[in-house]
Amino acid sequence: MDNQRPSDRESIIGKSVPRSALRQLVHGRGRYTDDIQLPRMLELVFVRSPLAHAKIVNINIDDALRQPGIAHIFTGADIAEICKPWNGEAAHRPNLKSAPQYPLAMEQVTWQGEPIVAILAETRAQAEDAIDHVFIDFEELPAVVDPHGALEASAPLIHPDLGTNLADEQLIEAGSPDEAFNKALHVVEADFTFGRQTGVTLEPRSVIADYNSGSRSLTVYQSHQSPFQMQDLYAQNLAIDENNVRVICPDVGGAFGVKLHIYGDEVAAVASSVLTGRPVKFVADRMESFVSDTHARDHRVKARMAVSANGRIQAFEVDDLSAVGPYGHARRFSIVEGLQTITSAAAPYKFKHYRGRTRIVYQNKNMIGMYRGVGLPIACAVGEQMVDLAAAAVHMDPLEFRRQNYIDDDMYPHTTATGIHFEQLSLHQCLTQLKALMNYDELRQEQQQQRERGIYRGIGIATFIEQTAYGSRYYGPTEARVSVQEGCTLKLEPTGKVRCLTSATEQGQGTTAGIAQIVAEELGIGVDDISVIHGDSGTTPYGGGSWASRGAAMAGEAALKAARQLQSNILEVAAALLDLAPQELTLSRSRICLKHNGQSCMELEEVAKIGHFRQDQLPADLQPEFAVTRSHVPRNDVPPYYVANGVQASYLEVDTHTGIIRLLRHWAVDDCGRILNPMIVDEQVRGGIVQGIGGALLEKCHYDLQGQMLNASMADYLVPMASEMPDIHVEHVETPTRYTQLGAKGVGEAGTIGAIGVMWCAINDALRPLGAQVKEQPFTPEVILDALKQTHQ
Amino acid sequence: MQNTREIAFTLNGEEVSHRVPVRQHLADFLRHELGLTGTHIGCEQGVCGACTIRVNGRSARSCLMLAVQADGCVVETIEGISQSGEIADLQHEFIQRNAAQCAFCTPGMLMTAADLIGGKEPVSRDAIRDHISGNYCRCTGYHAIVDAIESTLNKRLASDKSNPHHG
Amino acid sequence: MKAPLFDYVNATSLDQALGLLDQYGEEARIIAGGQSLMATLNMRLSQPQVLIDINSIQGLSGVRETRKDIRIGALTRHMELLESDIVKEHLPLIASAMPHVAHVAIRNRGTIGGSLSMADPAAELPACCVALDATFELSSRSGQRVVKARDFFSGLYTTERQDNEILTQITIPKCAPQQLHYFEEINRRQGDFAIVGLACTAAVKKGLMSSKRSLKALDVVIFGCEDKPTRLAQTCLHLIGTSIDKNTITAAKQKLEQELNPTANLEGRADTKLHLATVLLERALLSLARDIGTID
Amino acid sequence: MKFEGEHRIAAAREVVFSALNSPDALKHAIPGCERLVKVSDTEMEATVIARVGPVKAPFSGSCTLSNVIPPQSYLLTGEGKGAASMGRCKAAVNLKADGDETLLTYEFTAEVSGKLAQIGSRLVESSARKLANDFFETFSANIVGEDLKPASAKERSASLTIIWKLAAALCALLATFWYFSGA
Repeated sequence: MDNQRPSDRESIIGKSVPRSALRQLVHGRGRYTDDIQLPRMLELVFVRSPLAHAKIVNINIDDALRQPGIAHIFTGADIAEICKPWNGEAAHRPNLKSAPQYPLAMEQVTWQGEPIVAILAETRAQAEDAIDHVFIDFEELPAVVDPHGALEASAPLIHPDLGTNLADEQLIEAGSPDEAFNKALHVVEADFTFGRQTGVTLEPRSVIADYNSGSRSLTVYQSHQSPFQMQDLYAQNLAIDENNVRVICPDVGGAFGVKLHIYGDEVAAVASSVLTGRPVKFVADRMESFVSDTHARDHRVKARMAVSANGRIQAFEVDDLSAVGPYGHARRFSIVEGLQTITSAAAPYKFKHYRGRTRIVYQNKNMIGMYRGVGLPIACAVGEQMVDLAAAAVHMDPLEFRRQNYIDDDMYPHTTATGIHFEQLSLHQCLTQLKALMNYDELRQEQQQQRERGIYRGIGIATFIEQTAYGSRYYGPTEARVSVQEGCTLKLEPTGKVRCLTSATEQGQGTTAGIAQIVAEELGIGVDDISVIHGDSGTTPYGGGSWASRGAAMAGEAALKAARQLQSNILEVAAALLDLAPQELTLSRSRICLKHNGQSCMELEEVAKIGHFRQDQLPADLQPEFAVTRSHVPRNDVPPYYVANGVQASYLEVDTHTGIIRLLRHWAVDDCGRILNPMIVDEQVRGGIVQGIGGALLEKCHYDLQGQMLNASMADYLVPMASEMPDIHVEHVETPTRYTQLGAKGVGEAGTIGAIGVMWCAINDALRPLGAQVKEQPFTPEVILDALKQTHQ
Repeated sequence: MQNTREIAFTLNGEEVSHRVPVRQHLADFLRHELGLTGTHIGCEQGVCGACTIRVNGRSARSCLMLAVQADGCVVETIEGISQSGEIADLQHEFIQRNAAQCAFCTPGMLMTAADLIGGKEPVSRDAIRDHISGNYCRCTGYHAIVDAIESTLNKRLASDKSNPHHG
Repeated sequence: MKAPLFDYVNATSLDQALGLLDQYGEEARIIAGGQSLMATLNMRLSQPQVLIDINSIQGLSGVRETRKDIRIGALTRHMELLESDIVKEHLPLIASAMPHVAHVAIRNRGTIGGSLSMADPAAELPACCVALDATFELSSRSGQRVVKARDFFSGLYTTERQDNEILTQITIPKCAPQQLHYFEEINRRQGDFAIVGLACTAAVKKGLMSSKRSLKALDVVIFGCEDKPTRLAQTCLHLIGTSIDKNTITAAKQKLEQELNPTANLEGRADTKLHLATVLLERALLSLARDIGTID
Repeated sequence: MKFEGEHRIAAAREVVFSALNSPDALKHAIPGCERLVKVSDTEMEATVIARVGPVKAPFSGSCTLSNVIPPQSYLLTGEGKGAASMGRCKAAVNLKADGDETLLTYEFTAEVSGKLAQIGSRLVESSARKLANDFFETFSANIVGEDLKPASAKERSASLTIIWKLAAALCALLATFWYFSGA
């Protein structure tokens, strides 16, 4: 295949081309799920469990049914009659225990916020009016909230059938860690506590289900990252022929993994439409979002690192304990954060001896799922904190310590002691570039001068890696029915314009803009000549959707393949018309040109017109194929993911009297492989960083000992706002993956992965002269003050 | 039982009259009764800013006003100030700088930012950040939004200078 | 969530509003700016029978200057206070507090009367009114009465306003030219309610020599700690008549620790809040000391 | 949430413990109490309309009494239900004679669930403290007041009205957790 780019014009790939999709969005003319109104549509609200753990003794809906505007009320049993439960098991991990989960609670409730009863009414307000008239008798059970407590022999079992609250345990060992620790001159140790966080997409989870009982077909509009996954689920669990199930994801107001999962309330809404034969809308309000959207993190980690006198990391050990709520997320599992933690902590560094253990336990809190970065922010924070402690132990500059211990550039491809495979990283180059960008040496001097004036500023550096675009070698053996291929259909319209149907979905990342750039580049047309259609399982080729920073890498490659095939088909027709060989032609500026000198031969529009309307002018045996579909699946003989990398730095000031942190500057040098659109990538990185800063400084789901979430409103769960966030300087290194023709790796999670770690390092760097150290995230004023107080005792 | 009232107000330059349930907030009324879905609902608590509109020339949270309170008011939404061209340059900068990702916050952000770009003086980045600090954006790092507002204002100020009779 | 059912009356005169209050008693709720009330309604935390909208009543808003006082109509929006030249000149404490009150869209609707009647223990305006010894005019069908701010706030969201009364006007003495003030609050995000805040005013007695300057009057109010703004009477009493130096500051912090009894919440334990209050007190006193020249 | 309190009552311990009252009188003593019914010697049901600032919510509750050791201590368990929320509290009350007076101490724990817990965090504790304190203060004052009166009702011996009063207060307390956290 001809991999050469047309040489007579500038490449569109790699240019900061504005996203055409934004034109409607900035005019308020987007279409999000809640914007859609269907005739005869019912509004659905849920009665949710006020208790974290209880038996449901009785549900009385008689009075509620008599309230104005109420159309139907369904309990768990009603929904279960037509909907099978799902389970977060994984075939390749027979020891992973998980209980079946029903759309609505059946005999017991297992977290505060679990949906129990569905009320359908003409208006949302009327449905809410009826909530007070549903009477549920509970028999309260002791709640499991603390991860350590969950494992105690006396702990109540959340699912007695499983016989334990331990979901899974995983061990990794490489080399001889015990021996290495015993021999080491310096061993540094630390405990870490990571708080619970949640995604807080600005558009809440939303779904409209429209079941046509005549045709037995189901159309679902859903604010989701993977329409195909949901199509499969509705077909499987509601027993509807999959060819009659269509899931449409309109504009999606933020997702971050929150909208990747299967939610009982959303499935109950769909089942309600099947039961009633009417369209049903469910839009989570903000208060229920906090107790029903997937949460993340909530880990306790112990780590130690052995280091030689000359500052070489000898051995590393991580012991992770995480609590994931009462169920494993079906098809995605809830063990991944723990696995990521032990496979990715300190992975950019060369050491031979390693032991990692993760234990995942169930508890009576909202479910933990795949939120931006999954376990990687934890891995990064633990690894980078340990590296800082090790550097301090041998009195080395933390930046130089990193450089010395990074995997060397000549070691690739490289498999780490933790078990990750790196095709090619750019650790050294990123660090060198960062050092220059942030003016590291001068900044250290400034920090020293400020310290002398009693002002405590910290410089943090965090190296991160990001596994992207997980392939079938990862998901296949799980039997989880997760599609990892992506597809693209391109249609050349009679006027020479192109419609692109991609399996990638769009939640604002700009993936579809990048895909348009790829298609434009290959077909020699402008991005405005292409309209991208996405988020519709009924029309676009099958695929996985957008998650795990995979959109550009996977769907981009499919688009590249499709565009090359369409180009070839166009040139074949043009060649016939021009009486030339296709190899002599190329596409440029919407024209057919001679490849050797760029001379224009005919308009693309003319070829398109003839191909569509005047086939009589073509040779008898030529079939113009102006619609092509191509898929991309990562090869089975390469690792099941790509690995992007980067490094972040933060400069901040700690007010040691109040514990308030002021962010002064932030830098990132990121290598996400081939960059399709630098402007989009920059703000992806920045947005990820700000989300990570939110996790580092502000965001925490506070729970009490009874498993009640105490700050489940936007007034009390603090998200980052503009005032406190710094300007963020982003630069890039480009190391394309050789596993694809496109070379993109992925960028969605990069910023978030590094941000908690870089904040942690910077804060402890600021506190180090005072002998204080924070061990618990988020770093609230109280956490900082407590850390300082301990030094006085 | 459903209390309703007849209201009449000016919406995006047009006179509108409508019967509204008194318990309905203005955001729901605009979205679901009038089909102006550019005004988004993110929290219904007045915290996120997605539902920001303009009432009598000042920005306001439409989730914290009853529809019935719009009676007699001049209300402008993202659809109105887009159609009038009032913020065309700001919208252009948002697109050029990718200052919107999922864009659910964007209409509210633009309504809030519109206050800043009509001034006669430059505004610092910190002051821009303060001004939009009641509008939550989960996707961007706010950096591009600040860039877009700053750039729009600077361009307007420069054009005012070169065209002194203009304003 | 959507608000529960209620009725609504747009009152066009104070008499009408007061009449409705008499008629409905505690079943009525006054809506002014609505910036807190609407949120509580949207969360179904209350179900009034009727909302009495006072936004259309003439004469309830605006900032006026008299010879000795500043009179602020209860319906005056936060934004008007923020932009008012009268406030800047004569009520500098309020001028420095206003940028901390919520965000622009909330300030555009929210009113001073609403904020004071709501009596959030972490809000800025109640604390400033207590520090400035403001007086509140409460109107009812039976006439008007005046309550001092220092007596008005009786507890958590609780004031001396009776169900049949409307807070109509706030009167605050003009700041004397030599009067000093300090305002600071600690929060994690701009515009949030304070974890702990401090509002204070002071007056200085001029000694014969500049180094002998001492405090003639001092009022320090801490908010966000107890169930209402806390006036540190004992601490202030201890400081009046002294000039501020390191020793008096240390002693004042100890006094504060005896006088203030914070309640824990998610933003901080009681001891954390107490610590933060001492930090604010120290900063306030250092600022005053710099203003009067007793400390560089 | 857990806290303690202490009140000195100018009445003898036995008087305090056996102080009598009627459900009617109790009903009037508790702000917002609309209904108060004794269903047995150790159980009571109440409906309270709680009001704090802009928040107003109906709440129905029941109280159970256990570990009664006249005249020195008992344990009250209260449970309340409102829309989409539940609450539960326990008060361990101890009476200690101190000359002619009685020292009443209590250890109070409360748990709230559902919507209440979700949004009330900023103020639940301060309101609970205030209510507990207010109740015991009023209660102390009432005991003293009653003690001075010719106690006709007092003759209904072995009544545990004081405990009912406490129980009703606990219901009120549960009810008044309905706070809005402020926006």
